[in-house]
Amino acid sequence: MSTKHGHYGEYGGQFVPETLMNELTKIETSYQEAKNDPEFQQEVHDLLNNYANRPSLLSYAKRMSDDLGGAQIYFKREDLNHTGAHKINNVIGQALLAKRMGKTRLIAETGAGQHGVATATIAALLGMECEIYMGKEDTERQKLNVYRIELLGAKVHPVTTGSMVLKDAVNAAMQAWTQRVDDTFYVLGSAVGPHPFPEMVHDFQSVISKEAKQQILAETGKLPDAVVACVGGGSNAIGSFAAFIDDSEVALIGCEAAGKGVDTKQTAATIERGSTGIFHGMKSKFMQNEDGQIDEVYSISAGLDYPGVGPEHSALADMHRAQYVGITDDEAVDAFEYIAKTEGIVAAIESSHAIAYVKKLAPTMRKDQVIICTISGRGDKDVASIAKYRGVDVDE
Amino acid sequence: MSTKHGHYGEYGGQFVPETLMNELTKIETSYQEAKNDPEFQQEVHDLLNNYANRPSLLSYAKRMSDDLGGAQIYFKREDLNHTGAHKINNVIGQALLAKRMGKTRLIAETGAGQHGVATATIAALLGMECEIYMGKEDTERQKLNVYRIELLGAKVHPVTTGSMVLKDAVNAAMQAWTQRVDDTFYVLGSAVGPHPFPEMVHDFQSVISKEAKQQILAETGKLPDAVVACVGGGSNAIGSFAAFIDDSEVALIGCEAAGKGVDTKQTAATIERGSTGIFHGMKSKFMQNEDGQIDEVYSISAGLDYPGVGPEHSALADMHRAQYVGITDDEAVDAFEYIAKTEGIVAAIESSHAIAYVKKLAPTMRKDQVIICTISGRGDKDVASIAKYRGVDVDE
Amino acid sequence: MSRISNAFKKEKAFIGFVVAGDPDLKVTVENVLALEDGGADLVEIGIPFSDPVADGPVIQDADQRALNQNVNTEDVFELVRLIREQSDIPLVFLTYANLVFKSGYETFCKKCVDLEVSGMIIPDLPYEEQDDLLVVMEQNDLDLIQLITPTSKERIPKLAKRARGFIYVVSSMGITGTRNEFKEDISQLTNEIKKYTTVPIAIGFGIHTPIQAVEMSHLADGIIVGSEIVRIAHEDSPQRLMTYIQEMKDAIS
Amino acid sequence: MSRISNAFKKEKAFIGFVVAGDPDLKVTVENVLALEDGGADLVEIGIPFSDPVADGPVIQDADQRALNQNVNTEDVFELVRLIREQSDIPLVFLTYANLVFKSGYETFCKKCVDLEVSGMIIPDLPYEEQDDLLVVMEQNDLDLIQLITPTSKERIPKLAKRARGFIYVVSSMGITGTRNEFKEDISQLTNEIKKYTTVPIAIGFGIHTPIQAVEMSHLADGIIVGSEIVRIAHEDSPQRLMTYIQEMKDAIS
Ligand SMILES: Cc1ncc(COP(=O)(O)O)c(C=O)c1O
Ligand SMILES: Cc1ncc(COP(=O)(O)O)c(C=O)c1O
Repeated sequence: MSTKHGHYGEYGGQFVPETLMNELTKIETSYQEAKNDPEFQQEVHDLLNNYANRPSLLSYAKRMSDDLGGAQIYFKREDLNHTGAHKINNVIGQALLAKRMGKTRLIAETGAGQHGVATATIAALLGMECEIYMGKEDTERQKLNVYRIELLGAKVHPVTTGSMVLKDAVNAAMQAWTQRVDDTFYVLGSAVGPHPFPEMVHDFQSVISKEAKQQILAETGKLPDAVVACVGGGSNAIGSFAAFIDDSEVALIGCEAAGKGVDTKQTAATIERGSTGIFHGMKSKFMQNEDGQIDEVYSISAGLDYPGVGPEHSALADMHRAQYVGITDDEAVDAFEYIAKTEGIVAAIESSHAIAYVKKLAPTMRKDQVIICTISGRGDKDVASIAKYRGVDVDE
Repeated sequence: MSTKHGHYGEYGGQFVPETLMNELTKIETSYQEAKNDPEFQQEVHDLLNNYANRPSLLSYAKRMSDDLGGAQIYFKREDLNHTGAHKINNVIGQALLAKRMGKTRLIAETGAGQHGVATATIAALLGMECEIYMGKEDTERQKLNVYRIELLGAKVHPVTTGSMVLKDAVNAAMQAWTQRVDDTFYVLGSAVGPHPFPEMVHDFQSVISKEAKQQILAETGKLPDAVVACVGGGSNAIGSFAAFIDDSEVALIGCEAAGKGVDTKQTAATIERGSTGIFHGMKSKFMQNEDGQIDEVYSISAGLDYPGVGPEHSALADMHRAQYVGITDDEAVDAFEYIAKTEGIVAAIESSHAIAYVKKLAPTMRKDQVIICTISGRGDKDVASIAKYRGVDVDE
Repeated sequence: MSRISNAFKKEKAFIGFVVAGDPDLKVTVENVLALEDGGADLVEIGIPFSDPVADGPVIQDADQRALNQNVNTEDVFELVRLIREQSDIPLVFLTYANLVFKSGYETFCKKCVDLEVSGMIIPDLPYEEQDDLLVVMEQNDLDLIQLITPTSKERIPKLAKRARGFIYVVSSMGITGTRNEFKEDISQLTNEIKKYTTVPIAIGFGIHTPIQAVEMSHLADGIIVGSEIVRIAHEDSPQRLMTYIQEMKDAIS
Repeated sequence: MSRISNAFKKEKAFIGFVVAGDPDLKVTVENVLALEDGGADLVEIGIPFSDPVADGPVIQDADQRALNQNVNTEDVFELVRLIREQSDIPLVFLTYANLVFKSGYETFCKKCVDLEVSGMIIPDLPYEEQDDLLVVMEQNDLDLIQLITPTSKERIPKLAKRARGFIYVVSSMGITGTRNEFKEDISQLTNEIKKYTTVPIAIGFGIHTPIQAVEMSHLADGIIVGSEIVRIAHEDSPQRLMTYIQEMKDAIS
C-alpha cells in the first residue's frame, strides 16, 4: 500500500531516539535515490538472480491439490533460495544500500539465527564487517547457528538484557547502532522498525509476488484467488501480498503463530490478540499488557515468536484488505509432516503455518480456483524440534 | 565415455547374483527405450526444472578469484537444488524409470543419509513406497537424518551386518532387492554398481555439465580450462565431466578423500591407493587388502567414505583423461571455512574437497584461464562436525 | 512559567533520575526526598518499561527489577502522590512512548497535572512523532523535554525552537575520544543550541564524579545524573544517596 | 570326468557347505571329515569374504568370525591341504569373484588343481562375466558351477548348456507362498533345466530338516545344505555335525 512518510493509516512512523533520527533520514534519502537509480536496481537484481538463485519456482502441488480435493495449490518456493529462506532477498537490498552509503559494517538482530545467517552471508560476499545480536537464551538454544554465523566471518553478541530473546536482540542492536552509526548499517530482518525499514523490506521482498504474479498468469492465465503466507514480523507475507494488493479479487491471508491457542497466554498471534502500541520504532499492533509493557510471546516457531508485526499489516487488517488467522503449534506440526509426505518438501515450521491454513481453505474452494502459498523457508533447521515435539529421540 | 555393454575399458560389468540378472536386463532394455523416448526425457526435464530447481546457477566467485590471484573461478551450484545436493538429479531419473517399468516401491542405500533423503523425497512426490537401508552405526550417528527420511514417509532399515556402514548398506539393499524384484526398484546413489547403473547415473547427472558448458560459453565465450569435482562413488564428478570429456583441452580433476593422508590407513583415496577388483556388482578400483577383502575406509566426509569408485572413473584415470587427487580432512575443513568467509557459501564437506584443490590450482594458472568447480551440495549438515573438528562445543 | 524554570533559577541545576519501584516503591519515595535533601533541583521519575532501548545496562536492570515486583503505571502515580505529600520539588516523568500511548495522552496528562508533575522526557518520541502528544500537553501546560544529541546537527534549530522546560543534551554514543575533545564537542553543541533558544540546557553524559560535574556545569545550566544514582539506590541507602548528591551539588555550586 | 560326477553316481547326493575358519581352521578340518563320515558326497569350502552379498545372516556372521581371526586365502589353501591328507571327498570352493580375481585366475586355478579341488561356485560371477575365468578353468579341467534361480527364466538354456559338474538351483528369494506352490515352482524349474542338459542338479533352498530334504531330493539329483551346517559348526561339535548329516543322508537315501 502507499505510504506517506512511513505512515500506513495510523501505523508506522519513526519512534526512535533522537540519536538515530539523522541517520534514518539519511537512509530514507539514500534509499529514495537508490530506488530510482537503475544501476542500483540492476545490482540488486544481479545478486538476487546470480547469488540468491532467483527467480524462485512457483510449483504446482499436484498431490496436495488432489488430496485436498478443492482449489489448485501452487507453492512459491522461497525455500530454494541460497541460505534457504526469503530473508536473503531483504539482506541483499539493505546490504547493497549500506555499501552505496559508504558503510563498511553491518549489524543485525537474530532470533533463532535465520536472519543472522543471511546477514553474515551477504557481509561475507560483499567483504563487509558483520556483528549479530542474539538473545543469550537463543545463543544457548542455537549454538549451532551461532557457530554457523561465526563460520561466515561474523561476530555474535549474546544479549543478556530483558528476557534474552529476539525482542531484546532488537533492542540491543538498536542500542549498538545508536553508539556507532558512522560506519554501521543496521540490517533489520523483517518488515518492522522505524520508517524507512518497513518500506524497504516491503520493496525488497515484493520480488516474491512480482515473480509469482507473472508465473501464475503464465501458468493459468489468471490471477490467483488467494495468497497465503505466514506472518512473524511480516516480511515474507508483505512480499507475497505486495503485487496483489491492488487486485481486490485476490484474497490475502496472513497466518500468525497461535502457539498453544489464540486464547491462551502462550501465543504470538499479534493481530488477533494484540493491541495498538509503540515499540521497536513503529506504531503497530503488539502483544502487551494494559499498561503497555511488551509481552513475552510463544510459538514453536522461532521465526514467528515476535510480539509485534509490521505496520503495513496492521493497516491491511484494519482496512480488511488482508485477513489474519492464527495457526496453533499442533496444526503447524501436522502441516509440516503432511507436506513432507505429500510433496517431498521439508518446509520451515514458519511456512508450515501457511500450509496448515491452506489445508483448511483449499477444500472449501472450487477446483477451478487457485491458491498461492509461500513456502518462506526450508525446514531442515526444524527437523530436530519436530522430532522432540513428537517425542522421538534424535540426540546423537 | 562410450560404453560397450557396460564396460569402460577393463572396468564395469555386471557382477551380481544370477537372481538379479534378468532384472538388470529388464532395466537395461527399459532404460534404452526410455532414453530414446522424448516423452520420458520430457518427464525428467519437467521434474528437474519444476521440482529440483534446475538449471542450477553457474556463479562467478569474484572474491575467491581475486584472493587467489590466478584463474577465474566459477561455481556450479548443485547446493541450490531442492534437498541440497546433486543427488536429486539421479533419483528423479531412476524413480521415473522405475515408475515407467511399473514398479511401485523404491529401495536405496544411504551412508550419512543424503541419498536416502533424496530417494524418500522423490518417492513421496511420486506416491511410491520407499525403504532405505542404512548401516546401524550410521543410523546411530545420524538419528536426525533417520527421522528426516521417516518424515518423508519412508522406512529405514538399520543394517547390522559387517562394519554396519555404507558398504554394508549397499550389500543389504542388494540382498533385499534380490528377495523382492517384482515391484521394487533399487535406486543406486552413485555412479557405481552393475551395468546399467553407472551409465544411467552418468546420464542423469550429466545435466550438470551440459548446463555448465552452455553457461560458461555464454559467460566467457570459451570452454573452461579445468573442471574440478569431488569423488565419492563419482556421480557428481562424472556429471560434471560428461559434456567435457570429448573436449581434450579441458582438464578434468576428481578430488578424492585422503582422510588423514593418502599414505595413512585412514583414507578413502580409492584411485590413488586402491587396486582393481570386483565388488558391488562392478569391476573397478577398490580399497582392499592383497587377498581382496574390502577395506574399511575413512574420511571426515560421510559422502566420500566409500571403498570403491565408479568404473568410468577408473577408466578415465587409466587413460589419463582425468586426474584424481587426494585431499585431506584438514585441507577440506580449511576450504569449508574459506569459502564460507569469502563467498558466503556453506558448502558440503564433500564439495569442500574440490574447493580445497581449487585453492591450490587457481594460483598456478593465468588470470585469463577459467576453472569450474562443482559445489555438489550444501554444508548445513556438516556445520556441527566442523565445529567438533575445531573443538567448539555446539551441543544444545 | 512552569515549576521546571524554578530549578534553573539559582545556581547550576542538579537533576537526578530514579527508577520508580527500585528497590521498592517505599524506598523510591525516600530516595526522592534524599535527592531533594541533598540539593537536587529537579527529579526525573523513570516509569519502568519492559524494553528501555535508550538506556544503558544499569537502568535496564533497574527497570527489570521494578517490573519483577509488578510495579505498574498506576503504582508509579501513587508513588508520586506520596512524594507530593512531603515535597514540592519539580518532577518530570521519564518514560517510553508506549506507556503514555497506552494510558491515553489525555489521561496521562491529566494525571501529571493532578500530581504536579511538570513534564515528560520520552526518549523514543522524536520531533517528528510529537504532534499528537504535544497538543494535549500544551493544553495542560506540561513541558515535553526535547533531547538533543551530537548527531542532531541540522535538526538543532527546530528542536531548540520547540523546547520547553529545559533541553536535555544527551549522548548514547558512549565516550569516545579523549576528555578534551569530548568537552570541545559538547561546548560546540551547547553553543549551537543557545543560538536558537533561551531555554536552559542540562547535560547528561554519563556523569558520575564531582570533577565531571564541574566540567559539564561550565558548559550548561545544569547536569543530569542517572545511572550512578540508580546504582546507589540499588546497592546502598537513601542516606548514602543524599551524601552523594551533596558532594555533586557542592561541586557545581 | 571330474571327481564331482562321482558325487552323483550312487543315490541322491548330499552336498554340505562350511565356512573355512569358523570356529577355527583346525575344527573346520574336523568338520569336513565329519561331513564325509556322515555321508556327504561333496563339500563346498567357503572362503570367507568381507562382504558376502549372496549369503544370509548365518553365513555372513560366520565369514565375519573367520575374518576376525585373520583367516586369509592362503590359510584356506592350507586347510584344504590338511583335509586332503585324510580325505578324497570331492571339494569345490565357494567364493566371491574378488578373491579369485585378486589371487589371479591362473594362480587360483593352479592351486585348485594342486589341492584336488574340482571347481568353484562364485555367486557374483554371472554367465555374462565368466569368459575370462572359464578359459583358465577349462585349461585346468575345473568346473565352474552354474547357479540357476527362479528368476533365470529365458536364461536357463544358455546356463544349462554351459553347466559342468552340477547345477546349483538356488533361491535368495526367501521362502514365499505355501510349501506346495513352492514345490511346484521348483519342479517346473528343474524340468526346464533338464531339457537342456544331463548335468546333475542340486537344490539349495534353505533346506535344513530331513523332511525338506526328502521333498527336494525327489526333484533333483542332490541337495545342498549350508546355513544349518554353519550353525551347528558354530554352536556345536563335529560329532553333532556328523549325526546331523547322517539323518539328512538317510532321509534322502
Ligand atoms: C523461514 C521463515 N519464514 C518466516 C519467518 C517470519 O518472518 P517474516 O514474517 O518477516 O517473514 C522467518 C523468520 O525468521 C523465517 O525464518
Ligand atoms: C554433497 C555430496 N557431494 C558428493 C557426494 C559424493 O558422491 P558422488 O561421488 O557420487 O558424487 C555426496 C554423497 O553423499 C554428497 O552428499
